[in-house]
Amino acid sequence: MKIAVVTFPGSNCDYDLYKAIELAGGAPEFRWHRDTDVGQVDAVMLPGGFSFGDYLRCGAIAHMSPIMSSVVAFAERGGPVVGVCNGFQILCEAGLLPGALLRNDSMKFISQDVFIRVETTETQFTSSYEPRQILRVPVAHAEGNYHADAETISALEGDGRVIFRYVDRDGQTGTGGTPNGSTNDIAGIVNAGGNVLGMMPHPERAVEDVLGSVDGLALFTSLLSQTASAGV
Amino acid sequence: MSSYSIEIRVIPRPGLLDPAGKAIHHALQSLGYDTVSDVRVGKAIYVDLEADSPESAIALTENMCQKLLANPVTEDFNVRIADEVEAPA
Amino acid sequence: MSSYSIEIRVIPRPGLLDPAGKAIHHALQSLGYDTVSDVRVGKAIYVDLEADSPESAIALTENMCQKLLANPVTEDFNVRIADEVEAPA
Amino acid sequence: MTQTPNRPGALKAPAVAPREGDPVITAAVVEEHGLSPTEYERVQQVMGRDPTFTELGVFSAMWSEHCGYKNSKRLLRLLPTEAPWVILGPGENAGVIDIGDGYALAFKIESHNHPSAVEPYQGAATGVGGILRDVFTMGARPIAILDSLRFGDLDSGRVRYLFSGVVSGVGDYGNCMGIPNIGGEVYFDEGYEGNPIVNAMCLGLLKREDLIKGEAEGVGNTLMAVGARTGRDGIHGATFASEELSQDSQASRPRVQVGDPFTEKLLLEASLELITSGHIVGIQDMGAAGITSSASEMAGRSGTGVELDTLLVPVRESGMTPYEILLSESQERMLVVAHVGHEAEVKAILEKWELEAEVIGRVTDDGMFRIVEGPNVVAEIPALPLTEGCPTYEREGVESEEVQALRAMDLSEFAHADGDLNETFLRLLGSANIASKQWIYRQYDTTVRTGTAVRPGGDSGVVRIRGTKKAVAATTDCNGRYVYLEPGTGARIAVAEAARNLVCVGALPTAITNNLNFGNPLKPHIYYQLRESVIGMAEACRLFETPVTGGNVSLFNETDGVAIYPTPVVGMVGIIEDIKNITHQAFRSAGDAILLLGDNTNEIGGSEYLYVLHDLVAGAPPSVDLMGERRLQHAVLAMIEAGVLQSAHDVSDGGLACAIAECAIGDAEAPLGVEVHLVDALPEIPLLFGEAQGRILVSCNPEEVDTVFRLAKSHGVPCRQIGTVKERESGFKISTAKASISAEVDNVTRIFMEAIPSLMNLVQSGTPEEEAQP
Ligand SMILES: Nc1ncnc2c1ncn2[C@@H]1O[C@H](COP(=O)(O)OP(=O)(O)O)[C@@H](O)[C@H]1O
Ligand SMILES: [Mg+2]
Repeated sequence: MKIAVVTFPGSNCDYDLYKAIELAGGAPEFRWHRDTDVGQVDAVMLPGGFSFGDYLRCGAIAHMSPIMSSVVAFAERGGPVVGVCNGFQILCEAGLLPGALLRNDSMKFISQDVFIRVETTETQFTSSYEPRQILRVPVAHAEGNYHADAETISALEGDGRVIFRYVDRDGQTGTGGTPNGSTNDIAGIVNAGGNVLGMMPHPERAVEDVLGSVDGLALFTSLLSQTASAGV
Repeated sequence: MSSYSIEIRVIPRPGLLDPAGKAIHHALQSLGYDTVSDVRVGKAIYVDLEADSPESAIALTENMCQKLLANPVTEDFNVRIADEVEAPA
Repeated sequence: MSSYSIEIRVIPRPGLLDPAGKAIHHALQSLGYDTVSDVRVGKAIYVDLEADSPESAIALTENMCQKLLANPVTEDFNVRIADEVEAPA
Repeated sequence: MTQTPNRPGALKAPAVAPREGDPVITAAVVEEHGLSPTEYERVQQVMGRDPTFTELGVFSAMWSEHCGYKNSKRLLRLLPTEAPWVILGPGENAGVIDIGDGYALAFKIESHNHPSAVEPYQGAATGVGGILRDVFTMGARPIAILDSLRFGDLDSGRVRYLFSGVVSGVGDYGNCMGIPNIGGEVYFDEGYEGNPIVNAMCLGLLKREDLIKGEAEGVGNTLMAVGARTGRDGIHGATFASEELSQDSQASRPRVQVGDPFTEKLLLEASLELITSGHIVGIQDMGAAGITSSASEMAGRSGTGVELDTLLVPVRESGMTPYEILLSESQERMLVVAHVGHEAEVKAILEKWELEAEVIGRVTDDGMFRIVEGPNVVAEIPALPLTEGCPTYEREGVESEEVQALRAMDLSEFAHADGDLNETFLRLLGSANIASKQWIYRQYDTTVRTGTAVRPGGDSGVVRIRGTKKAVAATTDCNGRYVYLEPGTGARIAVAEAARNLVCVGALPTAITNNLNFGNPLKPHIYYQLRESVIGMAEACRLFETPVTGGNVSLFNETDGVAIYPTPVVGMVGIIEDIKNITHQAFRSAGDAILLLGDNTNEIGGSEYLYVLHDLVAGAPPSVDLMGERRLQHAVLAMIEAGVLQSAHDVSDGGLACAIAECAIGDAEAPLGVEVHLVDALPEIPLLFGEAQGRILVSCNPEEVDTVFRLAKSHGVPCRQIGTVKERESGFKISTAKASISAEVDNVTRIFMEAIPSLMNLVQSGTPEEEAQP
């Protein structure tokens, strides 16, 4: 099960993703943003970090990188694509996911563990989780404040495309569990096809006990069990 | 071909929440500027380029905005020739 | 008192390194905009406020810039009344 | 290659025609360049003639305090620098120690105090950028950052402005680079009102064989400028960094350096690829004094010479003179010595990372630092005297009588609580120096690189080493009040507290880097502080077998004649052989026994209690018994290896009561209650809030209490059970013979967690205008 991890100039979670995929039993392969083809892989992951310094808008310059047309094509063929943090921002800029990630409402970079609730296990990214399982996962971002217009939000909610929601440690929303001001406490969404996932929290940082949580691991094992059967 | 200095203003969409604007508004109030009713924060981008007419310089820059400099989901943009004062040395 | 919409441009001091400008310039070039010779990035801030004259509105805003909106060490600023087009609704 | 042609004084500089347009050198010009008349004479001796303007600039940078260590070099020789595990000691870009399994650890601390006082955000950001470059130029990949900060009290708007600017500067740079912050410290005290302290420490990991030095070896090899272009940034920053701030330093300050962490991230990847590529022999950061120091130091270290052409240096601005190019402190630049013939390969690697590399000169055999501008020589200086010949001074040191008086002050009247003890306790716990520092490290990415095992908030930060069972731990410590009141003791305590912080997470203290932040050493009472601190630090490091592998000196931290507290920050690293031994500070479960290792004393001198409750910095700092500290360290490590401890926490600022609270609160997610009874026949204030050294608070499962006692005894460490961990609901209770503290756990937690945030929300965090008027 080959998974391409795309490195953009300024990506800094590419190696972490690579290691998490390995740990989950997958076969990661790095791709450089200048490559024009993601190659023969079963899934593509866009890592977190500060592509091009995030100096214009997070993910704005990266979404114009040569490799992105191949990533878009791969997604349109139904191939699974995951963007974490900066990767999520890039997917929004590229139009593979709706909405945008604005500055945190606190105006500050926020680095801490958050609790997120698995809103559905009916996706290839969450099939190994328990329904409504509460996960402890780190966030580390300054622009994670998910925003989209009202129709888009109700479409996301209506189609059950909100996959992860910020909650408190008891699984409740509306009690200050959301670190960045995201609309409807949205932490992660999928596209209409269900094959493109974007999320701000870092599952790859919660895969070993020594790191304080293993709750992120099942996202990788879910994906791997899918790509095992399916394959694009 | 002659060279132009173009000013681009990229502004958060009306109605869109603007955390930076909100924070600054709050700060101004706490500093006692209580006649301020609203603050919006966008970008001012200055591009120096070669083109054979002001029109084509503007057109080219608008094209940059659509492609890269502004995010249609959240931002409006506005392009014009920068006058001396504004063009940073 | 009547209300004014003021436009403030905050621009990195000439000669100071402007990482954002540098990165955007680089990006524009790789997108084929090869006539671009320089890019500088600053802020465009819109403030709506009450004042009894345009002059006092401007003066008040310049005062805000010195106090809060611009960093005297690294930035220059420029204040003026925003015309309809620019003032975001 | 041979050293002989390069002995100081052995070489004389050939005549160099003055460059037209350059100012003539007058006494005034010399003074502006920070050189004393005698130092200028030394320059003339070295040169065998008058220097040109460009040469004067070069000397002024290299012989500044910052590069030349004029006033500290002789003292630094007192520090122990050797141990079997030390691979590289002081003198290189960073110290390097062997940590086993084929790995080495490079680490160093660096100050950016003056730039941060002028522009807090950029000053702090470029400080982090600089220390990262020092580490990755050794061939090491940075794995952790720590930051040690000092500010005035937070009730000043200007201080809040500096504090929030510095924190976002430290954060944004490290976050963008993807290096986790694992700890640091911060103190707020009037003593730092005029001069904030911003010290940044970096740890880097390398395979032993990848170690590379900053040397310009191999005559004929090629000098290349790599990374960002050169602009007029921070010209004379090095000299500036060695001057007092004053009203007019706003005017006279060099143009601020702006950090570009994105470019630095590319430079990091490119540099590590270069180092393993075999195409280069040496690489060095163009830090303070830019090309001048990097080129001359590389030549000096290897006893060769260098020649470089300023017209070949890629510049950001037009019309730059050789003087400006040589002294520019533009960030994110490296000087690389490439094997001759491998220039194209070097360029290719840099291009892949979308960076520039240009040939700017070559390594020569004549021991000269030669600068040409096209066909014309503009500077030609013997390299070794330039780098090594800086005059060094032993100043006169006399303790100030004011301090002697403060230390002698009788504090017995403060030994008993006046007013409600609960209020006193909560006020102390809510003081910015004791309260949670989460407001800071929440803005720092602490988990990137998926190696962080203990994040900021514990006694030390811990990063595991992938592919081994090991982890490394690091901490920074220094209580400037102690050092102010008694420099020798204060410095010993700094080393002792750092070691305690390390053993509390299960790490064996291994080596230190240090940052000597002091005032103007030309003043006898300041030089006294500096000398006594170094002596105290040396003694403790010798005893703890933690050699000094490097560091940084920042003097002249004064505003209008007022000096900061003497602040010799200790950055200590330790090794955890097996990650299963990693121990945390928070109590784990109700029912566990709480034990105190070490003795309570009747000392309150220099305490946070006196500062907060009586606005007083006085008395003698707590006494420190280094042998006792050593026994304590070994005892705790033995208990951790025996697997009997549930938690361990150093007792420091705020004393026993605050330490117990920190253990009960943990990360505030699931705080616990405590019931503690202290039987000591001591007045309640020293007992609860005194800062006696040599104490560590541990907790264990009741079955393990006997083992803890046995191990304490066998190491000769006083030990007793002082209480029990309780459920959250049963409250926070500490009683002594005379008085007691009793509070709701949630209230204690809230006060501890919200103190700094509420101070920072008081008024919007300061304004540039307030900043503009020091
Ligand atoms: N500037 C900072 N950056 C990162 N972490 C910090 C900073 N200041 C304090 N901390 C963290 O907050 C905790 C408490 O700080 P401090 O009271 O100085 O620790 P100690 O007294 O045990 O040395 C420590 O874990 C420290 O690493
Ligand atoms: Mg403390």
